[in-house]
Formats: sequence, structure tokens, C-alpha cells
Amino acid sequence: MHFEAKIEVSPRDGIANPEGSTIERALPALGFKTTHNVRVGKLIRLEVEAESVDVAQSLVEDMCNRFLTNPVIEDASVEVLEV
Amino acid sequence: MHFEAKIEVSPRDGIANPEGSTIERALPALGFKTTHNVRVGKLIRLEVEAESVDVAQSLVEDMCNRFLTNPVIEDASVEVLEV
Amino acid sequence: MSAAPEDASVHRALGLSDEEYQEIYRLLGRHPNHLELAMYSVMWSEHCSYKSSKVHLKRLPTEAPWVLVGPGENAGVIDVGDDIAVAIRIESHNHPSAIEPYQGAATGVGGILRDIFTMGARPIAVMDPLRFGPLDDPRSRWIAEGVISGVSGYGNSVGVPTVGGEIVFDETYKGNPLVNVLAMGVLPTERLVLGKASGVGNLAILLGSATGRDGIGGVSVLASSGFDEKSNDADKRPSVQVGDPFEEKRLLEACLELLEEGLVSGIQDLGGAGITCATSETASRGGAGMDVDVSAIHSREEGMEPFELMTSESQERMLAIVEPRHLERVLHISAQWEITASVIGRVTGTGQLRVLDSFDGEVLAELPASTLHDDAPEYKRPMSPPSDLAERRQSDASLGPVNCVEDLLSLLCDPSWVYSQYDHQLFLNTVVGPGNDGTLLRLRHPSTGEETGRGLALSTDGNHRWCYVDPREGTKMVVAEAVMNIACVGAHPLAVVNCLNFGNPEHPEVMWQLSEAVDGMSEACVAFNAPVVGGNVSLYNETNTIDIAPTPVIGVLGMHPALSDPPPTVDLPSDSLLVLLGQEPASNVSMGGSRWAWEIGGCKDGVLPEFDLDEAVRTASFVASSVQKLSLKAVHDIGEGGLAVALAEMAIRSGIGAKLNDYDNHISMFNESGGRVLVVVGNNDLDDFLEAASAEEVTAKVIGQTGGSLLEFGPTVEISVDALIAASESQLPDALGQGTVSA
Amino acid sequence: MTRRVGVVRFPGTNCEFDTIDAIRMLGGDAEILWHGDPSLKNVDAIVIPGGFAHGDYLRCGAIARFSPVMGAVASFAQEGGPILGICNGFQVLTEAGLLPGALQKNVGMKFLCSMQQVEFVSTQNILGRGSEVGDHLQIPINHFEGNYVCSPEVLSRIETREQIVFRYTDNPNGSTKDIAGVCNEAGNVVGMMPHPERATSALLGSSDGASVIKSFLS
Ligand SMILES: Nc1ncnc2c1ncn2[C@@H]1O[C@H](COP(=O)(O)OP(=O)(O)O)[C@@H](O)[C@H]1O
Ligand SMILES: [Mg+2]
Repeated sequence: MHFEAKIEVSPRDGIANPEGSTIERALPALGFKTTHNVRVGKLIRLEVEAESVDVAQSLVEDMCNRFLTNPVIEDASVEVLEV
Repeated sequence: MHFEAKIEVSPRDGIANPEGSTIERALPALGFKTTHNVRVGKLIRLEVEAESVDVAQSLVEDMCNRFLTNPVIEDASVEVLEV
Repeated sequence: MSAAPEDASVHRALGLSDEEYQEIYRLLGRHPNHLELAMYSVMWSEHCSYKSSKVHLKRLPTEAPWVLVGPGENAGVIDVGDDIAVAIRIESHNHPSAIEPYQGAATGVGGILRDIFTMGARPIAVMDPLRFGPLDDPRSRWIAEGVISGVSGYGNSVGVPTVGGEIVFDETYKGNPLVNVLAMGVLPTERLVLGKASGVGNLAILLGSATGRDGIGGVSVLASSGFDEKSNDADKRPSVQVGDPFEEKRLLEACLELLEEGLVSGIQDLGGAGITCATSETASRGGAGMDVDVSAIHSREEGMEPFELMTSESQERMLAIVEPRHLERVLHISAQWEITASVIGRVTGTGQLRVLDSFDGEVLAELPASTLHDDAPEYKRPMSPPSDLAERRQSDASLGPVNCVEDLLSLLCDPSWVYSQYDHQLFLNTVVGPGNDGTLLRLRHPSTGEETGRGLALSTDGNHRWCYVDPREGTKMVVAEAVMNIACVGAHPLAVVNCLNFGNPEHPEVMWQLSEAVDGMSEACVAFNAPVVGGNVSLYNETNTIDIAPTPVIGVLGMHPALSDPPPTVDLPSDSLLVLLGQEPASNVSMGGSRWAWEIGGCKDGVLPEFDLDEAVRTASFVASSVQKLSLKAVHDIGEGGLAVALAEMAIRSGIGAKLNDYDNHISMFNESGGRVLVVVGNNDLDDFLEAASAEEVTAKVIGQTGGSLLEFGPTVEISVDALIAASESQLPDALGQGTVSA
Repeated sequence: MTRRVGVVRFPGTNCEFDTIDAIRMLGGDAEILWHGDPSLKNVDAIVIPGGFAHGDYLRCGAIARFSPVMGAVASFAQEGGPILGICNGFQVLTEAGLLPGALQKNVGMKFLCSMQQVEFVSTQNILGRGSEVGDHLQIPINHFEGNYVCSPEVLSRIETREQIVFRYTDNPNGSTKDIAGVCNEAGNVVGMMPHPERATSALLGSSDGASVIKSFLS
């Protein structure tokens, strides 16, 4: 079976996010004065073959933990959909 | 009113995605042999004050078009939620 | 009142021993509160206090007429003439890099740069001696890739070129990589400022990033409910700091501008132990005291407690001591560079460091500032050589399966995969960049840009194999190698910095290794007339109680006195003569500590080849002056892998081969007898050259001719240069192409 | 008369003084234009130098292009004033819409600092004076995001209008059609990834960048 996975990788709470803070500082000059707490993470999409949605889910989670993210500084959430 | 926005920035179709391709090339050696079409984009979260969800939505979309994405290489989708 | 604390679990959880608690009690004349305990615990940590190593470091030679600032300040400072001073420092970021390689390395670069611009110097060069577990281990590859991207990501962005370093892979670093970073900067001599707070009423201004809960490490136990069990609360606190090179760049420019305008009377970077360290160090150096208002510290998170604010190691922050009349101008310059500046302290005349909740609010902590440093414990830890040392020294390291050609191929590794990721040209000074022996930079005046016609040379070197076999002789040889590297670009040594990467100091063998290394370093530095102006000690480098092989890393700064043309390179030219400088080892030279013995022969024991330090001193000086005279067609020192690897590296660079007569056995090819250099001279220049060498009492011997497309070590060992090139170039990309995993 | 060049400095820019040094060495004069100041100080030409303006956060050049000085730079471009964007400056100019296309991450996903050979594809621009199409230059690159991309329509347009200024002879970063530098239609705004200011002295490895800068100064 064929699945599409969407992985949202975000900086863990309490971890500094310089990119987000820099964007936040830039926004008022562009006229966006009511924006705050900007955090930038990653969005990874991929396709995967597996026997079932559960297998696909755990495969992608494993990939996340071992390879795509470092759990020490990032949180990841995985969403798998059959196509 | 207070809203949370989630902005998904993805590489445009047809534009090569070096980050995704690099991950894709590395995966088989780690035992992930059934994965393909890896695409890496950005996930931006922010908080915004606005009078209504529509105002918030259009504010963030405007921010996306003018600043957060480069239409030559990226597409974006915006989701706004009241909190 | 009794000296016993109400609850001994608190100080123990903070890493303070019962004896250390007693000492705090004695110094204060009362029991410390939790905040005070936290401050002592961070300042008396191994990392900040050097309590295990101090007693040994005192034996290093640190003085010379050109040394303006020796060890003890943020960086060593050397007078290089023409009103220019050079600040230099090396530091380790080993443990953070093992957990989060990218950020560990990035924040390592950031930290060392602050040490340099704290002295008023503009950082112009970084070097990154790196050591990782073996390439066939996916996690070690993950660490290596992450660290290299971290150095690249931070260093390039902050705008300081990374002009050299080292890359070593070995089993001993599996689980415990060594990430050392050296930085060098230049300043107009008159701008030299020290991290000193004086002048009662002067203000302490915190510049840069907001303070977060990152890097509060061990003291985070204070926030949890119990001290005996591990709470998940502490787990949630980020132990990892994230570097922000853009903040650092703005901070750097702002600080240099403040210094240029003479607006600060003292300045200090925030490193280990954060605000506690910066405030107490500046105060005690200036013989003053300080009141710190914790409520004025700009923080990144809400509800941070005083102990968190006082000990956080958040990156990209500086503390400037400013007279009140300059405050407005300081705030203006900070605003221009978009740097947050908060007045968090006032210099007092009491000698006390007081932590207050607003300047006229509650006193949260009060202690004599100098006790955090001057009264830190100093240990003479037990030391003894390994019990099996004598036996180990009996081993013959030359035994093993020998295949000279294959062995040579396996010992080659082109590091350009690493350094091509680093901007190594910024500031237009790089005459000889990474990929050669030493790095050579043009020396220009930091304010006027005026050329001096001279050059600064840098090299970093370490060799855990030599130092494992014999820490004293090994360290001597490492110093000699570093000096030889800069000699190869025409420089003589001015000063040394060192990073002592060792195992667990509670193991007597480790303390013995450290002590031996210090003595070896001292002897070599005296011989080369290169004082030690700074360093760093990193202990507890171990995995599952196995200590790493001792790895002192030496950084050497040198001077090229007359730099008008690029010096000869490593590239082998054709139709010339190969000359070996330095004592040719006897035929029964030991292979102990060689890379061949460790990686191919499978023997880590034995003894090092005999090493003649005096001859190495003469050779280095002869090489430097020959390079300056441009009388050589190529030059390369012999290091790990011995003569065969050195010659192969030269052939690889130009695609040209060479023919030797009698080096076709593994001992003569791969032995690592120290103090030797390969040079190439034209046929017509040979007589003059040999005469000059003999006048300087330097052993010189013609060992072959250059040319052709083969490297021939004698009748039985030959290999095509193309094969050498292929093996060398593919080593890193192939290995790293196998993929990496973080867990 | 000596050309006065304004070299724009954003927070995070790091090649501004190298660029000034090179310009002065080649007979021009140069001064800094601070990003927050909309005045161009009556300079004759503008360089947007290399570095990491605003840390390259979000995208290279994305924040810098909103700086007050950039409005003035856009008008200067409109009036035909010579503008050279080097590396990060090239990225800023594409983000600002003064040059076509975009620069994304190198295909190898690595930062690259190395000597590169580039070839002049068109000399109908402010850098081409004294050079011939086909001339080869050794100039170092130093970037993570130097991989030039644009839509097929833009590509055919810039090809027919001779807006491709430089090509790599050995593509290091995956750039479309080996593109290393492009110009606007009028040829007065050029962006290039290689750093000509780093190739102005034999002592440092190459002086091939001097001709480019001299043309810019003439
Ligand atoms: N991690 C690194 N970063 C930058 N340059 C490096 C790195 N590793 C090696 N190099 C460069 O590669 C060259 C060869 O390194 P090395 O083999 O350690 O030299 P040597 O044996 O002469 O000390 C040197 O110029 C060195 O600076
Ligand atoms: Mg060498």
C-alpha cells in the first residue's frame, strides 16, 4: 500500500529559535505590528510503501527519531495518509 | 482577538528540492528502502491579534505573499485558529 | 551553629562535595542559601575552576617579552609589532557536541569568538581540530557531519574565516568526540582592554541575547521537588543551547564599536556559569564588588528564577562595565546594531557580590566575589602510570599483516570535503589556506588596513596515538609537529595555546597522563622559545568508564617576517630532487604509536621512536628560513603515516610521481619518527642547499627524484599517482555517503 | 575622475570591507552605505556585497530587501545606475525583484568555498568592458545558496536577451544552465555568485576578478 506522510518538525519548547526571533523583529517594519512568538520549523513530506497504515506510521516515526530530527532539540509529529 | 497561525511553505512543483533529494539518497542505506519523493519545506507558526478570523487570515496571507515566501520557488498554505 | 547543612542532599545534587560545602560555610561564616550554593557549584565545577588540573598547569612556561597577556584572561595576547597585538585562544566543546553535534559545534565557535573580541580584537581566523569515532560507525558519522555543518553554519555566517584544523577518526572517540576550536584576532595594541570592573558606581550592562533556561545544566535540580530522584521536570529543561551567529555578528560589531570609542572600562564575555561568572570575575579582577539586579536581566521565558538567571549559559551575551556618563552612547550604539542592552549591575567598593531583586529590593545572595574564583578548591589528585606500562612497552609494534601498497591507500584521506565547507578567505588575508601544512595569513593593521609585509601562521596538531604510548614524549612530538607545520610556510613560533582533552581525572592513570603531557609540552615550548599563552582543559572524556586516549591539542602562532610572494607549496614538481631533512631513523626504528601500528598492525603499545628535540628545533628554523628565501620548490612535513603518506600527499596535489631507492618496506615507509620534513630542490640548487643545511647542523639527505606518473618507494613497491588520488579523494565522501543515524 | 562606489552594509554583511579594499586598490573610491539610511550619498555606483544579511534567516536576502536603503537602490537601478550584487548581494537583488530568478540551496546540500572557473557569456553589461565572450576567469565561490533557478519562461527570456553574464565551466552547485551571474535587461544591474574581490591579488591565489571590478569602475 502507498502512503503519504507529513512530518512537522518544530523546535522544542524552551529552545531558542533565532530564525523565528529574527523574523519577528523584522515584521513591524513591514507593517505587521500585532504578530509575535514566531517559530520556524521544518515540514517534510514523503511517500512510503507499507503493508498497513500502522506499519507506515511506525516506519516514519522511526525515521524521524533516528535520522530526520534530533529529539534533544526538536519535536516531531507524523501524519500518515493512504493514497 | 488572539489567533495562532500555521504556515506551511513547500517547494513549488517542478522546482528541484536539494534538501529532500539528499535525504532521499541517504535513506536506503539506513534501511528505509520504500520511501520516495521526499520534499522539505518550512513550517512557520506565529501568533497574531486581529478583529476577526477573516482579518487574521488575510493578514497572514498578505505576510506570506510579501515576505514569508518567494513565489519563484515556494508555495504556501495558511491556517488560522482562534485561541 | 553547626557546619553540617540542614539537608546534605542539596549540595551533593549540585555536585559539591561535603568538604567543598564545609569550605563555603567557612568562607561565608554561615550556611549558604540555595542561590548561593548554585553559584558556588557552577563556579567550582571542574569546567570553570580547573580544580584538578591547576596544580599541573602552573608548570607551563608562560613568559616572553612579546607576551602582553598570558593565561588567565579570556585570551592570550602577543605583541607582533607595528602597534598590532594578536589575541589567541583555544577551547573545547566536546560534551555538547556529542548530544547535538550541530549546535554543540556552533556554540563552540561562538564562545571562542567572544573570548577574542572581549580583548578588543577583531577575530580574523578560526581553526577546528576535530576528532570523531570511526567512519564505519553511523552515529559517529552523524556527529562528524553535524559538527562540520555546525562550524560551517556558524563560522561562515558570523563572518570569521575557518582557515585550518584537523580531522581524525578513531575508535577511542566513539561516543565522545573532541570538538576543539581555536580563534585568533588582531587589535591595535593601545586598545587592549581587560575583563575588569572598577570605579565604584560604574554600571554593568548586559548586552545581547535574552537569557533563557538553556545550559543551566546541573543546577536545574534546584527547580525540581526532590533531590534524590531524577525528576522529569529537569528533563523538560533544554540542556542544549542554540547558537545564533547573526546575534553574535551584531554583538561583535557593537562591542568593537564600543571599544573603539573608548566607552567601556572593562568587558567580559558570558561563557560557563553565565552571569555569575562574568560579574564575579570582573569584580574580583578589579578588586571591587558588584550589586546585580536579577529583575533587570532580559529573559527569554517567563517566570525564571534567580538561580536560573544567574547560572544560565545562554549564548551571545557580553557584560560591559561602563561609566554612567557613557550610558546613553552605549545604548545608542547597541540600538543601532539591534542589540538589547540592560543595566543589570553596579560596581561597589565592598568586594561583595550581591544578587538583588531590584537595586533597592531584597538581597537574595551575598558573598565575597573573589571566593568564587580564588578560593575554588584545588586538588592534587592521585596519579600513577598504568600498572601494565612496562609490559606494554615490550610490545613490537611493527608486526602484522603487511601490504605496503594497500596500507598506503588506506591511510590517505583528503580533508577538502571538510574545509571546502568553510569560508577560508574572508578578509583577503589567506595566502596559504587549509590543505597545506600551516596556514599563512597576511598581517595588516586592524584599524588602518595597512600592510606590514609580514604574515601570521597558524597550525593545530594533536596525536592521541603518540600520547597514549607515551604522553610526555608524545606531547613533545606534537608541539614539534605544530612548529614544523608553520615552518613549512616560512614562520617561526611566537606562542602556543593548548587544549588538554583527557579522560576521568578520578582515574590515577589519567592524572598521570595529564601531568606527563604538561611536562612534555613545557620542555618543547621552552626549546622552541614559544610560551604558552592560554588553553583549556576538558576532562571526563570517557564512554562507559573507558577514558579516551590522552589528546593534548596544540595550537601554535607564528610569524613570517617578510611576506611578499606565496611560499612554496606541498605540490610535487617534476625533475627535481627530494631531500629529507631531520634525523633518518635507524633501521630498527620503533613503530610504536604510528598510525600503521594502530590501524593496520593492530598494536597500540610499544615505545615511540627516539626523538631529538634539539635537532627538531634546528630543522624547524632551517626550514622556515629556506621557505622565506624561496629556495625550495616544495615542502611538506612528515607526520602521521610517515614518509610514505607525506610523499603521497605531495604527489596527489600535483599529479606527479617520484622515485626513491630504498624505502620499500613498511617500517621505512610508515614509521613516525618526529622532526622530519620533505623538501624538493632544483638539481642546480642542491649543493648550495646541502651546504646551508650542514652549516645549520641539520641532517639532509637526497632520497630520490621527482617526476613520472608513479610513486616508487624502491624496487618492490610502486603505485600510480592516479590510484593515490582516487583513494584519497573518495575516502570521506564514500564513508559519509553510507548515511548517518542519531540514535 | 575617480568613481565613488557605495557599498551597502546590512547587519550580517561581512564582505563590505574586502570589497572596499579591492575597489580602492583598483583605483576607485568607496564608502559604506548603511542599510537603515535611505541616502545614497551621491555615489556613482553601488555594490551589494557578500555576507549573511540578517543572518540569511527565512531566505537569503528576504529581510534585507525591505531595508530603507533598498528603495533608493531600486530607483538608482531604474535610472540606469550601475549596481553589482556579489553572492549575498545577488540574492538580495533577486529577492528585491531587480534581477530575475532565485537562488536556492546547492544540490550537494553543503556550503562551498572553492576556486571556480567561470566563463563570460555576455559582455553587454557593466562588467563586460574589456572582456570577450568566452573569456575564462578563476574566481572563488563561497555560498550555500548559489543554485540559480527560474521558470522556463524566464530562462528563455534571459537567454535570448543575453542576460546570462557568467557560466561555471564545472557546475559546483546545480545551477540551472550552469548560471553563475545574470543581469537585468538594461545591463546596469548584475548579480554574480563568485566573489571577484577575492581574486584581486596573486599573493592570494588569483587576480582574475580585477578585470570585472575595473569594468564596473569605468
Ligand atoms: N577540520 C578541518 N578544518 C579545516 N581544515 C582542516 C580540517 N582538517 C584538516 N584541515 C586542513 O587540511 C590540511 C591537512 O591537515 P593535517 O593532515 O592534519 O595536516 P598536518 O598533518 O600537516 O598537521 C591542513 O591544512 C589542515 O588545516
Ligand atoms: Mg603538516
